[in-house]
Amino acid sequence: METVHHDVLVIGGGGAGLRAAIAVAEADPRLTVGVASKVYPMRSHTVSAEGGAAAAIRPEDSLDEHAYDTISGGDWLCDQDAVEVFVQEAPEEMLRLEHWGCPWSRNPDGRIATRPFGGMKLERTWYAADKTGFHLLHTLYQTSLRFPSISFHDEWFVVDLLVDEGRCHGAVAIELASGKIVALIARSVVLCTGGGGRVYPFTTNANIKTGDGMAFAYRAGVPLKDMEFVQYHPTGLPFTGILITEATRGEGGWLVNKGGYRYLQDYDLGTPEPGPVKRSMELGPRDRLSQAFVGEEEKGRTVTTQWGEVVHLDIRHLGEKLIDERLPFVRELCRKYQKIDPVRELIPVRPVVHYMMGGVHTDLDGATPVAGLFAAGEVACVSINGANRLGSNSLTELLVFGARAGKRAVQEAEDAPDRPPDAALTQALDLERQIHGNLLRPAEKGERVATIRDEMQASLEAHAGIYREEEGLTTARDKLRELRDRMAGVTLDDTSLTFNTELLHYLEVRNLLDVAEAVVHSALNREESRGSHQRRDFPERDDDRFLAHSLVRRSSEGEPEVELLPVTITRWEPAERVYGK
Amino acid sequence: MPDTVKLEVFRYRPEGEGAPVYETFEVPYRDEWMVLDALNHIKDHQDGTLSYRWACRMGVCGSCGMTVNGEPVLTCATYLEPFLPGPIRVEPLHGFPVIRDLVGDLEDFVEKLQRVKPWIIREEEKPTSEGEYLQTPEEMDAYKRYSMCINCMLCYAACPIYELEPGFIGPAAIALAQRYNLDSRDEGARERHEVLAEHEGVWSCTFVGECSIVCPKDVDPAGAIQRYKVDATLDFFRSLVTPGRSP
Amino acid sequence: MRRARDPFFWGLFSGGGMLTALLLPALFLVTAITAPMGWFGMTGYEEWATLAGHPLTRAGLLLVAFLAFFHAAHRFRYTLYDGLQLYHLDALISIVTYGVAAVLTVLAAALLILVV
Amino acid sequence: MKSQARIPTGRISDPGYPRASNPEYTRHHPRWYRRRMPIFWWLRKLAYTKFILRELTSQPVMYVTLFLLGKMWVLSRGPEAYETFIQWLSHPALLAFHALVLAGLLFHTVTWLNLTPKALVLRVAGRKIPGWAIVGAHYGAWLGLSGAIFWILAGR
Repeated sequence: METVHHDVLVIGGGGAGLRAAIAVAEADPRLTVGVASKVYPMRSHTVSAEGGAAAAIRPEDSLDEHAYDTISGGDWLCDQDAVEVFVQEAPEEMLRLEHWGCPWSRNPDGRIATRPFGGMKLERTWYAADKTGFHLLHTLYQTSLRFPSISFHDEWFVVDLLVDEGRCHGAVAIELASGKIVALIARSVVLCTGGGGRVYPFTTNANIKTGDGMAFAYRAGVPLKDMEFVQYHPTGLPFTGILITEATRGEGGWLVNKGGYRYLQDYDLGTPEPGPVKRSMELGPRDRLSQAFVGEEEKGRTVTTQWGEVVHLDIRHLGEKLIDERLPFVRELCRKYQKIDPVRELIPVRPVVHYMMGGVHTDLDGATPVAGLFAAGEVACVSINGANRLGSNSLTELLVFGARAGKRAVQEAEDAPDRPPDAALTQALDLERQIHGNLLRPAEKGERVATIRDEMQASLEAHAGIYREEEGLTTARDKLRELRDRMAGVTLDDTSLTFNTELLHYLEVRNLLDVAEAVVHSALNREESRGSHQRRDFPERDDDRFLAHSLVRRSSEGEPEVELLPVTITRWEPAERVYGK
Repeated sequence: MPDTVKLEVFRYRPEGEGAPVYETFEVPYRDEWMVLDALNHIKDHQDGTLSYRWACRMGVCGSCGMTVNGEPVLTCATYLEPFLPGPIRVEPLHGFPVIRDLVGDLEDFVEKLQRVKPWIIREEEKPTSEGEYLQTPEEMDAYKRYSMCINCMLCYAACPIYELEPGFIGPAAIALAQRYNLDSRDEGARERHEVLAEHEGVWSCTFVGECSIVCPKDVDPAGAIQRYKVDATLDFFRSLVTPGRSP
Repeated sequence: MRRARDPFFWGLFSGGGMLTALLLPALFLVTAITAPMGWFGMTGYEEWATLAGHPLTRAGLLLVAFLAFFHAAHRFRYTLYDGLQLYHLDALISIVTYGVAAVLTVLAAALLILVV
Repeated sequence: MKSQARIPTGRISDPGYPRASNPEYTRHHPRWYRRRMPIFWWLRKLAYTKFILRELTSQPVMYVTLFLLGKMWVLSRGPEAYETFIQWLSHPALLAFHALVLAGLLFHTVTWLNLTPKALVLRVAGRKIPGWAIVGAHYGAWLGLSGAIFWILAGR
């Protein structure tokens, strides 16, 4: 079996992964960094982020204000020490990106421009029109090409981590082009594989968002934290699930129901004004807005279309000039994918799975309980997002914590043993045997992997959506057990070694099932309603029992076990979330 | 409106028969379906061996470029409807070696991209503590268009010169070099000139112009290349009349 | 030197392209079509000869000829090179195309300076 | 490190490039398939055909330049020679051919002027001049010069 050695291995080539790789290269150019990514880095899902990235730089803003908005937005489930680090390092990280060439939109005087965003009291969202993620990712990727110590394994799919006696020694990957299985040996490993929105059928997430890193960590015994918190973005295009950025509302867009009524006023989100009012109405947090949609649906005030129920996003009053200048991508997406022009027509939207607040349990440096293993970005849960992430915090998060994890991984690489134990290599050989020997052997036709995926997604949508209750969650739990058993009977049409995307998808679905299991078990355990986790059978927030993170890990019997970990409170005592006042 | 539509898909199985073949699939027709949706239907329900790339399905990741009825397109942004009644021919992008089915090998582009140094080059870097480099909206406008490239490779596929002369740096990489050359924060134009002024840089281009036509993001690489030729030529003739200046 | 070749010939090509695009259609229309057809004025030999004898005419035509020859040579070189995929013959094609342009320019100069 | 980790580039010039004709499939080195560009590639798409026609306008340009020089030479040979030349030019076959040449020239002019905004980016007082204005200015110049040529050579 071929082995490739790096000092630091970064898994995932999105925003967090590239930021981490650059951090390593800058900290110590003698260390070699390998970036293994299942897609070319510029394809990573960071590319799809639209609205912007938050950092307090305006003179009237303050770090405390950013921290408070984040913590209250997260329904007091954020670790406040993490949030403090986050808001403090945010401006410098964002400026660094500017120095690397990111085309942030500017004011006429040449300074960085900011725009309002949901749940934020001040304008602190930096933006590059409405393609912020795209520009951020390409800036990071192009900048990373500068460093000779970074080498890329593009289109290498990591199958699993190599963990022995509480230390991570690397990972096993398939080079897609050849089907070759390679052990990537490293002194420290940074997981930056993003979230797993594809456990749901209707999501803004790319096809590649299959929770791989979460599943690797979970299988390696690392707990996943707060997995029940899945964010629904209130404005996705029906049928495709394509995201229509919150910036549409930041610039002054309205959400209206069947009768053209700005219904958010009925959901304790303030009173309508013609212009955007921060922390009010359409600029409320995403969880509350998505829940309001369900309320409208139940009252029969949504619009029925061939793609299901929708409400309308109205940006016509913003005018063509502003839309073309600040929201050109929204216009492009609406025209291409919905065949409407938002300058003249209403945009049909509905809530859509967008982001996972939960993820691999880490400390403030991205370190997991397994030595030598770090995580940053959506795959990780540091946690700054609590029960509901504020829009424009995620791009900043991947910069801040990508950089921190990278720097910490450098220290770890210096302390790590010189060569991995034989046990790790044996593990790698086992995986090779499993894939080449079992999965790629022609077999009698069994089930298709797509069937398993579709049933999993349907179950999660039905039972672990915006509103949940015990009965449904139990059904989903049982369904997932059944699907896990049925995975053994799945066969592949494709037994080729060359660019075998069916094998890839099989491994992805295996990861998705693990992530789905973590989501459902954590949701079952949390008998309260908080942020994006709303239980019909427990409609109130319960700070006495659940002002705590859920940690789910797989027991030795293979069943998930959920325990609670208290939230870190520094300066902001839990209080009621108030919007629109 | 038909119930189904036929797709003729280019199949190349490096481990099977030698030559590529076209395989016909019949898929349900739906108004809102893109070509990519039809391919996904084949993959999920008919033939799991079909290989192709896709990710964001919103036209920004650049993965799903293929040749549909002869034209390079993003399949996630190309409706089935205009091709009715079919059959619709789906092939990999021209100009790239085919690894399998609809998957081309893009390593060549990645190497070329790195060669044109697509990053900010400065003699002195300002510390972040001193804030941002000021850049007015007009200054940003000078390079903004070229920064919109999603590396989808449609321009390479449309460029006959790239297919004829694989050494050509190519439209997207040159546009991205210009994206930095024209950025007011950058001072690296001279270093990039080393690569761009080679024959395989801008001079291979004969301005077919198709790269700009097929570009889904309106980047206009053809314009970037011609501008560079004009500037390089003016520099050259200026250096002839001004001794001591090197082109 | 290799570096200098491309901008040099491209400069001549584009200068020639612009000049011929702006001037040749009208010049050709008048000299090759309307004059023999007698459609407009100035069909007589005397008037033509006077104009042809003017030094400005000759200087201008020499410039047009020089740039047009190199424009055409450059384009034709690439037509052969890419259109017919004759990469291995690039050196030969270049020598022939630019060589022909150079010889024709010298002949044009001889004609315009010595003969006319 | 890099070369070791990466798959061969797949360029034909790369000695590591596995030829499509290579009958042997090695377990870890897939064979890439490279489609050969046909010799008549410019017939594959209408846009390419237009491109090659545009490039072939070099021949009308060449011809017309030689024609103009030829006319100068004829003028130097005296009135009889000129008269013969004019007779010869009036032959319908030659007129038809010249009409075709003129069409080629016009194609050159139109394609050339249409592409000007790609190569020229002009700014006046910080504002970019739009492409249509650049094209428009060039067409204006063309019409003006053509008018002047007409006026000098045929206007009296």
